[in-house]
Formats: sequence, C-alpha cells, structure tokens
Amino acid sequence: MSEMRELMVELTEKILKENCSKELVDQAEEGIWQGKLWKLIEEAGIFTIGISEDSGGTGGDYADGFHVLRLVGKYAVPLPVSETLIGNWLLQEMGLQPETNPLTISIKKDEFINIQEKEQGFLVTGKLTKVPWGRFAKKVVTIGKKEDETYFILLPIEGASIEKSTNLAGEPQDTISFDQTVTELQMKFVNVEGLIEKVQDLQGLSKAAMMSGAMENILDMTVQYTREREQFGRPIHRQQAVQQYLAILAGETAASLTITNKAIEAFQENNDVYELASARVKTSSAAGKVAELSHQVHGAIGVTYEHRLHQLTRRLWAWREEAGNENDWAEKLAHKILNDDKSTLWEFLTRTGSKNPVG
Amino acid sequence: MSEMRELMVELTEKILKENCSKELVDQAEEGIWQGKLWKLIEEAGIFTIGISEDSGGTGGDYADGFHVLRLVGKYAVPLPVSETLIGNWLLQEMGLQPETNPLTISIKKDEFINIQEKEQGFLVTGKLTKVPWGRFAKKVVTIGKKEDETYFILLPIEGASIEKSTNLAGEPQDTISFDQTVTELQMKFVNVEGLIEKVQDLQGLSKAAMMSGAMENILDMTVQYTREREQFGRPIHRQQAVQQYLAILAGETAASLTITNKAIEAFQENNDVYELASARVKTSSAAGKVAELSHQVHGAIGVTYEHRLHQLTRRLWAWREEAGNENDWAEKLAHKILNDDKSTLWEFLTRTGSKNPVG
Amino acid sequence: MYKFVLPVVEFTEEHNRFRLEVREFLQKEREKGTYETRCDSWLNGFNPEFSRKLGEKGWIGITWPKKYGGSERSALDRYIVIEELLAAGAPVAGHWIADRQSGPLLLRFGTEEQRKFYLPKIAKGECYFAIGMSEPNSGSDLASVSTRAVKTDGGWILNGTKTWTSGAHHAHYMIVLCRTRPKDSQNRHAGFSQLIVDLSSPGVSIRPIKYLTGAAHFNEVFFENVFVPDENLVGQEGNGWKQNMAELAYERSGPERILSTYPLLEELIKELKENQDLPRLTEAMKLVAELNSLRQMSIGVAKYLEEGKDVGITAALIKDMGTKFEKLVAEMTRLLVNATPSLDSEKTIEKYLAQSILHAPGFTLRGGTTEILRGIVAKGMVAQ
Amino acid sequence: MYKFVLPVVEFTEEHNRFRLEVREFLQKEREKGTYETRCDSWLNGFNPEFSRKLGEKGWIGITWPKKYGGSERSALDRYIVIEELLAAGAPVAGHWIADRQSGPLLLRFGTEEQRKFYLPKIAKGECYFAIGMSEPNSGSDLASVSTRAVKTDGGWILNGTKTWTSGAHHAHYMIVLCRTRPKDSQNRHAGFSQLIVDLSSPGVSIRPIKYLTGAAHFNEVFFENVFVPDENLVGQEGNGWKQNMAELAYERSGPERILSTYPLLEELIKELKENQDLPRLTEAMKLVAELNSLRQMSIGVAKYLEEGKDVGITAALIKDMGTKFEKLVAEMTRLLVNATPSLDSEKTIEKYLAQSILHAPGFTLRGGTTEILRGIVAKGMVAQ
Repeated sequence: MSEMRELMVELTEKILKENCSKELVDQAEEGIWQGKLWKLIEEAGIFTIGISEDSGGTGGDYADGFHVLRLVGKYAVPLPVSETLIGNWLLQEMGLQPETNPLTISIKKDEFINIQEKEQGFLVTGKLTKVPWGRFAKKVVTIGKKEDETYFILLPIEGASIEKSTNLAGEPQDTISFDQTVTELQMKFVNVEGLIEKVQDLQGLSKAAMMSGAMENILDMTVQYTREREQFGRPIHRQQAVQQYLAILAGETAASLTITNKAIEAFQENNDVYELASARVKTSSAAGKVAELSHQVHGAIGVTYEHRLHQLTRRLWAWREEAGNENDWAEKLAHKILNDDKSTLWEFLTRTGSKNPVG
Repeated sequence: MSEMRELMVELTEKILKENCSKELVDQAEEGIWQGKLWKLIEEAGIFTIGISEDSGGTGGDYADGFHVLRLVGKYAVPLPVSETLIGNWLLQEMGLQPETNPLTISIKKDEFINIQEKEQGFLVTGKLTKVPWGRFAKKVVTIGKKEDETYFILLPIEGASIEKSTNLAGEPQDTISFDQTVTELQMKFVNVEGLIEKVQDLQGLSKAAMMSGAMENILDMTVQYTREREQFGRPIHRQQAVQQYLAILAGETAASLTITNKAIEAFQENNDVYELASARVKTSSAAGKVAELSHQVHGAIGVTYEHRLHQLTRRLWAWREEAGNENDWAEKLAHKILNDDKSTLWEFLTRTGSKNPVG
Repeated sequence: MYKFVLPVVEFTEEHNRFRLEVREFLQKEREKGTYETRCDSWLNGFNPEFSRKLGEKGWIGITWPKKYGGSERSALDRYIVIEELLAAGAPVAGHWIADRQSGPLLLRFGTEEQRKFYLPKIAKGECYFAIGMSEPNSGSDLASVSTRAVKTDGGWILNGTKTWTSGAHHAHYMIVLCRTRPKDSQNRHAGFSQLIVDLSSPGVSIRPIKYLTGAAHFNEVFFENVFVPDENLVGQEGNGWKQNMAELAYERSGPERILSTYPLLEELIKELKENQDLPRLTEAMKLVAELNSLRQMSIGVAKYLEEGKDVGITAALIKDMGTKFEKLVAEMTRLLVNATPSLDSEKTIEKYLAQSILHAPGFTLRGGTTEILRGIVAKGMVAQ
Repeated sequence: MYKFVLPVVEFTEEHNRFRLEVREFLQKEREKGTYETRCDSWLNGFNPEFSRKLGEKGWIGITWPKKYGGSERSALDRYIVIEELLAAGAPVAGHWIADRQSGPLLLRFGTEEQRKFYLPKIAKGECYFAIGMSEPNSGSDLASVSTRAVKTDGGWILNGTKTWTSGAHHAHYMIVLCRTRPKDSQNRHAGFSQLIVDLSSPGVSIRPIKYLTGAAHFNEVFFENVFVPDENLVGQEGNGWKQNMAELAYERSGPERILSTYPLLEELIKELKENQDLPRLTEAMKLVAELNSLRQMSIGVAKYLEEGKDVGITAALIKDMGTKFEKLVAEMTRLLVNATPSLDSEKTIEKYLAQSILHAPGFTLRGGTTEILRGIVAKGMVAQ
C-alpha cells in the first residue's frame, strides 16, 4: 500500500469512527442532513482523492478512493460520498473543476434532460429517477440532449421538483423533475454509451468496496457479540452452531474483501473490468448470506431498531441491487466469455496472453 | 391404508430385510444375477400387484405397487423390480398377459424398433439405449414401427447384441441392438405420444418412491451411527453441528416421503400429475442434500466400499437423473401453469375449481 | 426410532366449497378496502374491524365447542381458513395468538370458568392475547426464565419482565410463564406455572420495541408487584413447563410458518406468466414444489393434532423448514425478476419483496430459532 | 481480533511466460498420451513416469534450495505449476504429499542429514511420502492418536495403526505422528513426536481400503514393533503436535482444495459456449466469480507462507470454502447442462461429472472436516 493510501485510510477511519455514530445514522434516516460530518470529510480532502493537487485535488489515485469508500461502507456513512467522489472524477475527465458541495450522479440509458439555450440561460426539462441523495445534492451529473446531440452535463438541482423515495436502508432515491427550468449548467460533448459503461463500472466497484466494508464491520460486531452474549450458562461462541456461522461469515467477508481489493488494483492498473465484475458478483451474492447469518447469531436483539446491526444489513440488502446486481454482472461476464471465442476458461482466468484479453 | 396394502408392505419389508443384504448388492454390482431374491419377490406376487386376481395378478392397485417400490429403494434391491411391475401394468392395459420373468422398458421419443413381418416370424432392427437391466431382462417393452404405423411391442431380448454400461450405482444401463433379428413378439397399435407420457409418469413416480425409501434408510442409518460413533469422548450426536445435519436430513426425508405419498394417492385417484411432478422435483432436489449430509456425518468410514451407505447414496445420485431430473419436471409444471391462464397460483395449489384443473 | 410419517389428507368437495366461501369473503373485503395484502400479515397486520368480522363469520375459534362460542368445525376447516387468510395477506395479527394457542391452551388445561369467560370473547374477535415466554437474557434458553409469582391471599404477586412479545400493546391478556417455586438445580424444568395476566392491571407497564424497519410490533412488558387472582392460574401449579411445551406445538406447525412471504411468491408467478418466461418459471416451480411438500406436511400435522397425537417434534421440523422456505422465496425472487425492493414502490412485487427481505430475519428466530428447533428434532430422533 | 486480510498479488510477465511453459509441457504430454485429464487427479492420478518427468523439469520441490535438489524459485512459481497441473487434471498423486508437505516439513524441522537424504529424491519425483495422522477412532480428534513409540537402543519401537492414508501402497515413507510419552490429562497435545518410517521396514503391513467406487486409493497401515532409527526423528521429541499443525497449513491452503473439480467446470463453460446459452452461462459465471475470489485468497496465502507468516486459520478458512465450491461445481453443472453422470460415458462432461459426484464426499472430510475447520476459524477469531 502506498504511503498516501495508508494515510488517507487511517485519517478516514479516525474521522468516521469518532463521528459517524449509530445516532447520527438514525438522524440521517429521519431526513436530517449531516452537515457537520460532511464538512469533516470535505476538509479531509476525501472528495477529491484521485484528482491531482495541481487541479485543486488531494492527489492519489482511483484505488485510494475505492479504499476510502470501503470505510464509508464500514461506517454506514449517510452521505453521498461515493457519488461526490465519482462525480468529481467524471468532472475531471471532462476538464471541469471538482465540487465540494454534495453531488449526485444519474447516468442511465433512456433518461436524459432536454436542453434549450435561451437568452436568460438554459431551459431544461426532463425526469431523473432513483437519484441517490437527490434531495440533498446541489448538482447532478447527468446526460443532456440538445438538438439531437448528447452531452455530459453538470446541472444544479435547485429549481427541480423532487419526489422522495428511499431504498431499503432509508437512503434517499428520489425522482428529480425539471419542467422548463431556467438554470446555469456546464456541458461537454460526450459519447453516451462509453459514459454509461464507465459510470456503471465506477459505481459497481464503489458498491463492491462499500459492501465489503459493511461486511467487515458486521463480522467484527458479530464476533464481539458472541463473546459477550451468554446462553445456557456460557458465551454463545462456545456453541458449535454459532461457530459454524462465524466461519461462514468470515469466509464470505474475506472473499469479498480479497476479490474487491484485487478488482481495485486491476481497474487502476489497466481498466480491467473482469475482476470488477467478479467482485460485484461475489459481494452481491455474499451480502445476503452475511446479512442472514449475522442476524441469526444476534438473535432478537439484532432486529431491534436500537441495535446498530440493521444499519449495515439494510445497506447490504439495498446496495446488492444497486449499479447492477449479481445477475447483471454475471451476464456481463458471460458476454465477455461468449465474445472471446478462442480462449478456454482457464486461459480466461489466468490471462497469460495479454494484459487484458477480454476488454 | 388398505389391509391389502398393509399386508403387501409388511411382506415385502420382511423379504427384503432378510434377504437383500449388503453382500448381495455387492455381488449384483459385480455382475451376478440375484435369481434367488428374484424368485422370492416373484413368489410374493409383487410383480403383479395392481393386476386383478382374475387376470392372474395379485390384486390391489397402482398405489400398492408404488408403496412396495418405496421398499425396493429402501433396500437398494439390485433387480428390475420397478421395470417388471410397470411393464406388467402396461401389458395389462394393452390386454396382454403379465410376465414373471424380468422385464425392462424402453419407451423414448425417437427410439423405436423397425419391424418386418416375414414367413419365419418377425424381423426386427433397431437400437435401444440406456435400457435398465437390459442384459438381464428377458423381454423389453418398447415401441415398434411397421409400415409407418407405431405399435406397443413386447420383444424378447434374446438374439440382440448388448453393449454394457452402468449408472452411478452400478445398475445396468445397456444398449440393446437388433439387426435383422428373427423373433416372436407381441404388438398392439398405440398412440405413441400418450404412451411416452404415461410411461414417464409411471417411471417418474416409481423413482420418487424409490428415492424416498432410500432416504428413509439413510436417515435411520445415520441416526444410528451418531449413537454409536464416539468422538472427543462422547457420541457424536451430542455435537451441535451433527444435530443440525440430522435435522436437515430428517426434513428432506420427511418432505420427500410426504409429497410422494400424496402424489401416489392423487395419481391413483384421478391421474393427477401435478402432485407427481412436485414429488419428482422435491425428491430429486432432496437426493443431493441427503447424500451429502449423510456422508458428512458418517465421515471417512461412510465412503469406504465396505460400508452400506454408498449403496444408497449412489442410487440417489443415479436415480435423481432418471425418468427426468428436477429441471425436467419443474419445466413440466411450468408448462401447466403457463397453459392455465385463468388461475392464480393459489387456485392452482388448492385446486378447488375441479378435481384436476391442470390436466 | 422416531418416524416422521404423516397422513395423506384429501380435501372433500365440502371442504372446497367452504374454502371458496372464505376466499370470496376475503376478496370482497379487500375490494371494499378493509385491508391491503401484505407479507407477514399475521405479525404485522393489526385490524380490529377485520378481526371482528372474522369473529362474526364464526372463523375464530372455529373448532371450539359451541358452548364456548366456537363453531365445532374440523381441524381441516380451521386449516382452510387460516391458510386462505395468510395467502391473501389479510390483517390477522390482533386475534392470531388467542386463536392459535391461548384458546387451545385454555380448552385443554383451563378451568371451566376460564373457558366460559375467555373463549367466547376470543371467538368474537374482540379479545387478544400475548405470549409471555421470552425474557431479556433468556432467549432460546426458556428454562432460565426468572419472572416469578409469590403466593399471597387469594392470588399471586408477579414480578419480572417479558420481552419480544408481539402485539402486547394491543392485547388484553398475556399468559405468563413464571416460576412459582425456587430453582431446582436437579430439574431445570420444575417449578414453573402459567398465569393469565390482565394487561390493564396495576403494575403492568408496556414499552414498545421498535423493529429494524422502525415499526413497533413487539414490546417489553414489565410486571411490578402485579396481583394475579387465584382463578387465573392455568392448569396445575408447577406444571407450567409441560403446558408450555404443548402450547409450542400449536405455535410451530401452522401454515404461518410457511406462508409469511406467500403474497410475494404469488406475484412472482404472475409476473413470470405475464412475461411468458419459461426458463425462470421453471426455476420458480422448484419453490412451488417445495411449498407443496411443506403444505402437505403441515396439513398432516393439523390432522394429527386433531386426533390428539403428540406432534411436538414434527412441528419443530416443519417450522424449521417452513421458515427457511419463507426466506428462500425472497432471495430467489430478487434473482428471477427485475425488481428493486422498496417499501414505497408503486410496483406490488417490489413492495412485497421489501417487506419479505426486511422481515426475514425474524422468521428463523421467533417461535424457536433454527438451531433450537434442529436440536429438538435431532434429540427426538436419537432418543427414541 | 483476527483479520483475514490478504495481499493482492499481480503475476509478472515473467510469471506468465513460465505459466505458458508449464502449460505447453502439459498439453504435449496429454497429446502424447502420457495421461488423461480427470477430476480429483491429485488423489487419484498415480503415474510414476509423469512424476519423474516433472522432477526432470525441476517442478517438484521447486522452491527448495538447490543443494537439496530444488530450483530455488518463488512460491508464486510453485503456485503456477501446481494450479496448471490441477487445471489440466494431470496425474500427480504419486509425489503430491512429498512435494506439498513432507518436504517443507523436513526443510523446516528436519536435520541436515534428513534434508540431504530425502529432499533430492523427492525433487526427482522418485520418492513418495504418505501422511501418518488419522487413526481408526481418532477421526477428527487428532489428539486422541494412540500410536506410540518406545525408546530403545539407537531408535524407537513403533506400534499402532494409521488409516485413511492416501497412496500408502505406493509411498516409500510415512511421517508418523505418535506418542513418545504417556498421555497427560492436563495437556492433550503434549508428548507427541513425528517419525519418518520406511514403509519397507519389517513389521509394517498395508491393507488397502476400497473407496465407494471400488477403487483403492487409501489404506490402513499397521506397525508391529517396527524399529525406527534415532536419525528418523523429525524435529524435537515431544514437539510433534506443533510440527503437525504447521504441516496442516501446507496441507490446507493449496489450490487442490479449490480445483479438484476444475476440469468439469472447464467442460461446462465449453458446452455452454458452444450452445450459445447466455442465461445458463450467466449462472455459470457465478461459479467462475466464486472461483476467482477463492483463487485470489489462495494465492495471497501462498505469498504469506513464503514470507513466513502464520496462516493456519486462513488456510483452514480457504480449505473449508474451497471444498464446498468443488462440490457446488458438480451440483450446479448437472442442472446447467443435459448430462447424465456416468464413469463409462463417451461424453467427457458426463465422465467428469460422475468423477466429481462420486469423489465429492471426500472433499469436505479429508484434510480436516468442514466442522473442524469452521471450529478452528471461529475459535481463532474469538480468541484474538
């Protein structure tokens, strides 16, 4: 691990451990914006990891960012951290300035904003669905259409009407509608297909990292609980059935972390999305098992709102569906295999032919 | 249970318990025909259950026969009992006399015997694959074609050439080829599609019954083993992990037995194949779990040839694929559901509308 | 050795007519807007109006003698009513416990006065009971229950805490498992009794416990010097453990341990049929076959229960398998259709999926955890 | 708390070239008919000629010092060789144990004389070892081992029985875990030692145990007053338990706990590709992703082993998960293609499927059962 990464990871863990409490996450779920925590994260430079210092960023690379996102998952941070970070990476690629205010991203096939250029500014119309943290974000990174040309746009949300909804974890997933709204915006000509693919990869990997982090925390909590909780006159970790569950939890967690770490390196090195797809398939499949078994070990106490466990398990249930579930990513892998006539599975797995034979 | 059934089940269990030993099954696997056991089964009238006494049978109904087949599975009887019994039912339907010599059945789409009628008798040509117990059967019930008409035929195997093969349990699954063989045979005009469907149902249900019986025996053996085997200074049934496995084994076995019993009654009552398909899906899915967990509990001793367990688990692995595996039967159910536009699943499950709305 | 042999039950034409009557009633009530279908409705669907309507129909306490307000119908008729209610996801949480286990317990162990007093009210759908078994720290280890009742003039003084009691905030009474004698280190199961506690008595306080969804279904109930009159003792003093075990058989074998997520399965099949998606419908049929086999087992147990057979071990087995199945429905559904679980989705299947996933952790905990049930099954087999 | 953090390993271009070299060799040998691919070949594929060829290549004991016949290559090079061998289903059973664990054990704990004597022979592919741990009735409870060695002039007198020893009928030596001191009720793990026993010694007899397929892979080995010279003691007298535990880490973390059914998976993908069956290929990709994550873990452990880190708990974890995966490959394959498992089928996939199903029970028993491994993992996490 680079020194930079070690520092960022340590710093982030310190901030989140001290500040992202159970009660704070509860409050966020009740609809209260956690501005203080946002500020701390911003001041630590987390939103501009992967953006060079010259361009006003923190430095480091994408991989550093994904490792920080793992911690965002671990502490169930109720803020659009991954959206703002990835949004800034996209802005950088487009040659735009990074943002420190909350960003969100809505890049989907068949959803775009119609743009007309008028004297008083831009006139925008369109609906974006399931926008993460939509109600709290200042701007959204999305696709615009102007006279049949498609653009990458950075659009202020002020002025849009917002229909609130949430995912299983209580995180906002809002519908944002613009209806002839007059606004400023920044736009860059873009190949939409490439952009969609890119965003799916970045968001997919960010969710893999966040899920791995959540599992890590769940495993720690569960092991700790089996030490403290007594039944039949002894701590429950002495029960063989509990031991079996702990081992399965450890296995799913370790496998998710390992393949995600591998995917992060491979993506950083050569945009390899094969490891990324594997990581998403694995983490999404593991999520359900980890949630189920951690609850089973915790028993009744773990399903109460008072307990922290559900803040993490509900996130696993929500996140495994977001940015593609295991079916979607397995299908992506299947397409790659089908399109690669010549290789056997083993050649595909070991990839000795070239750096990235399946790209 | 009818008195007749109770008597047949008791008698069969007595015969098999006393005579169908581990060593006998070993011998059979080495290729030795178990004529003495065959004779005992024949004398008990088991091959003609479901055929009225007037027609030279034992009396009783199909359901009685399937309950006896459960015991055939329970004791891993290495003889074509189900083939001969079902063969006789088919012969009866065609108005032919039942057989007491070993019969086999090969009724498959796209496989048939070409028949020419000559002065010296019939001239038959054709190949039948994966014929159970082919090398030991005297006659085969199969499909004949003569001048573009299809027939149900009962054909002596003598004179055919036989290519030996076996299933995972070491039961014969031979290829039988006739090449201009001169023979006697009995034939009846038949609708092939209906016959194939009927035979698949009968064989499917017989395998469900046999698998349930095998599971019953495996469960008994496994519980017994956990009482006798000691580890860490106490019988292994005291280990919580072993208890968990025993409960899963019990559940899979009880569910397989219950749905199979239900399917037998429903089939007997009104040719209901919905319960039958459920029974096949359930028993075939359960087979793998039962085999896996019983071996896991038995440990190393259970995978030795000396132990009886594998005579039953290998049969489960073989039988779950025969006469349609769980995919095939689930697909059959799916077709029925698709063809039944009007019913909800609940109406389908409870079938209050008519006796058999899905036929 | 213990054998899990269950009878094959064939519903008669009369049964089927009755089933259709129940179904029609439920459909009309849903159309009228009395209720909205939801998963896990037997724990989360509280609706006093609906309970009263069922009472009017004679469908609560349906098997009980007429003199106690029952309808003297068969166990299979009762089975039909409750599985129709569950399949429709109807709001039955209010009277569920009273109908399922408190009433039958009183019928079997209660005094004539108790039967005459409580059963008719229950059957009207106007009197709800809560279960008083679990305690903080007792969890699966029921023998460690420490709520205690001390004899006093004309009754008992009760002190202690019960927890995870579903619906106690709506219930009128609770049957409390408590110690009436000190612990006996030789016999962990001795010295327990069951008392009927009026939850409006002085000294009773109820604190809601929020479920992870934020909703309050269950509670912590505190007893502080609560006076319980002699006539509220159920059965024999000191026989509480055995009575409690009998109660558990009612609690464990019913279709609510199989059908909590049924509305989701129904939607899944509907969607796959609409899509004409044969491959995925084939996968879904594996769930249907599993359900079918569990349902036959559960019906068989209902029949045995009516015949007075001891079905404790089989009930534990079915509860274990059934609750695993309920979870599997949710986990399979999300992979068989394109649906994002969300409680506030407009799509029915997404709503049911969210309900099922969020409630799933409770399925294999409440009424005996997977591990406890499997232990009961294994020990039962090994012992006999 | 114990953390399962593993390093991310990137193979270099040099590694890849080496991998291709190994692969080419294997392909040529297969084409020449030296061997036929099969599942579980590391236990069932005995072929002395092939072992000798690998020895000539320098691919046995590949990481060992040159002075002991090794090639002084890295742990990753070794990893490449063994996973290529397994993926090809090559017959490596003969030298497998010696290469994997006996050699490394001697390198770590053996005397200079032992190293000089045994290692070069092993590296040539001409000297095979068997594992002497399990005993009748000891099963998973290794501490109950009762084979004992009593000191005598110039050596030890060994008595006892070892069982389930794979390949003892082909092996030249066995490293026997035995008691050299009486049982200590305070410390069950004290008083053990490891002795190298020449299997051609007087007093050694070997009885084959037939596997359920009828084939003989493993044996019971009896020691009756077998004289073992002093120089055959491995490491310290009394330190046998600790040494044995170290040996288990080598035994458990390797790719043979993941790849036993790999040839079947390769066939499955091939068939689904040929059929252009996207939906089922998608399902199969879930297996591939699982394999990929297990493989990364196993490579990470290889790296840690080389660095001298204690990986016992992680190795137990990977073995548990890997062997479950090996079974899953067989169970999924039968539902993803139309194939009837049969050992004598002409179709490759049906043959591999039969091999995989029939050998599957052993995967989660040999080298530590699922339950034992999970216990090790859980206790490791709780303790630290």
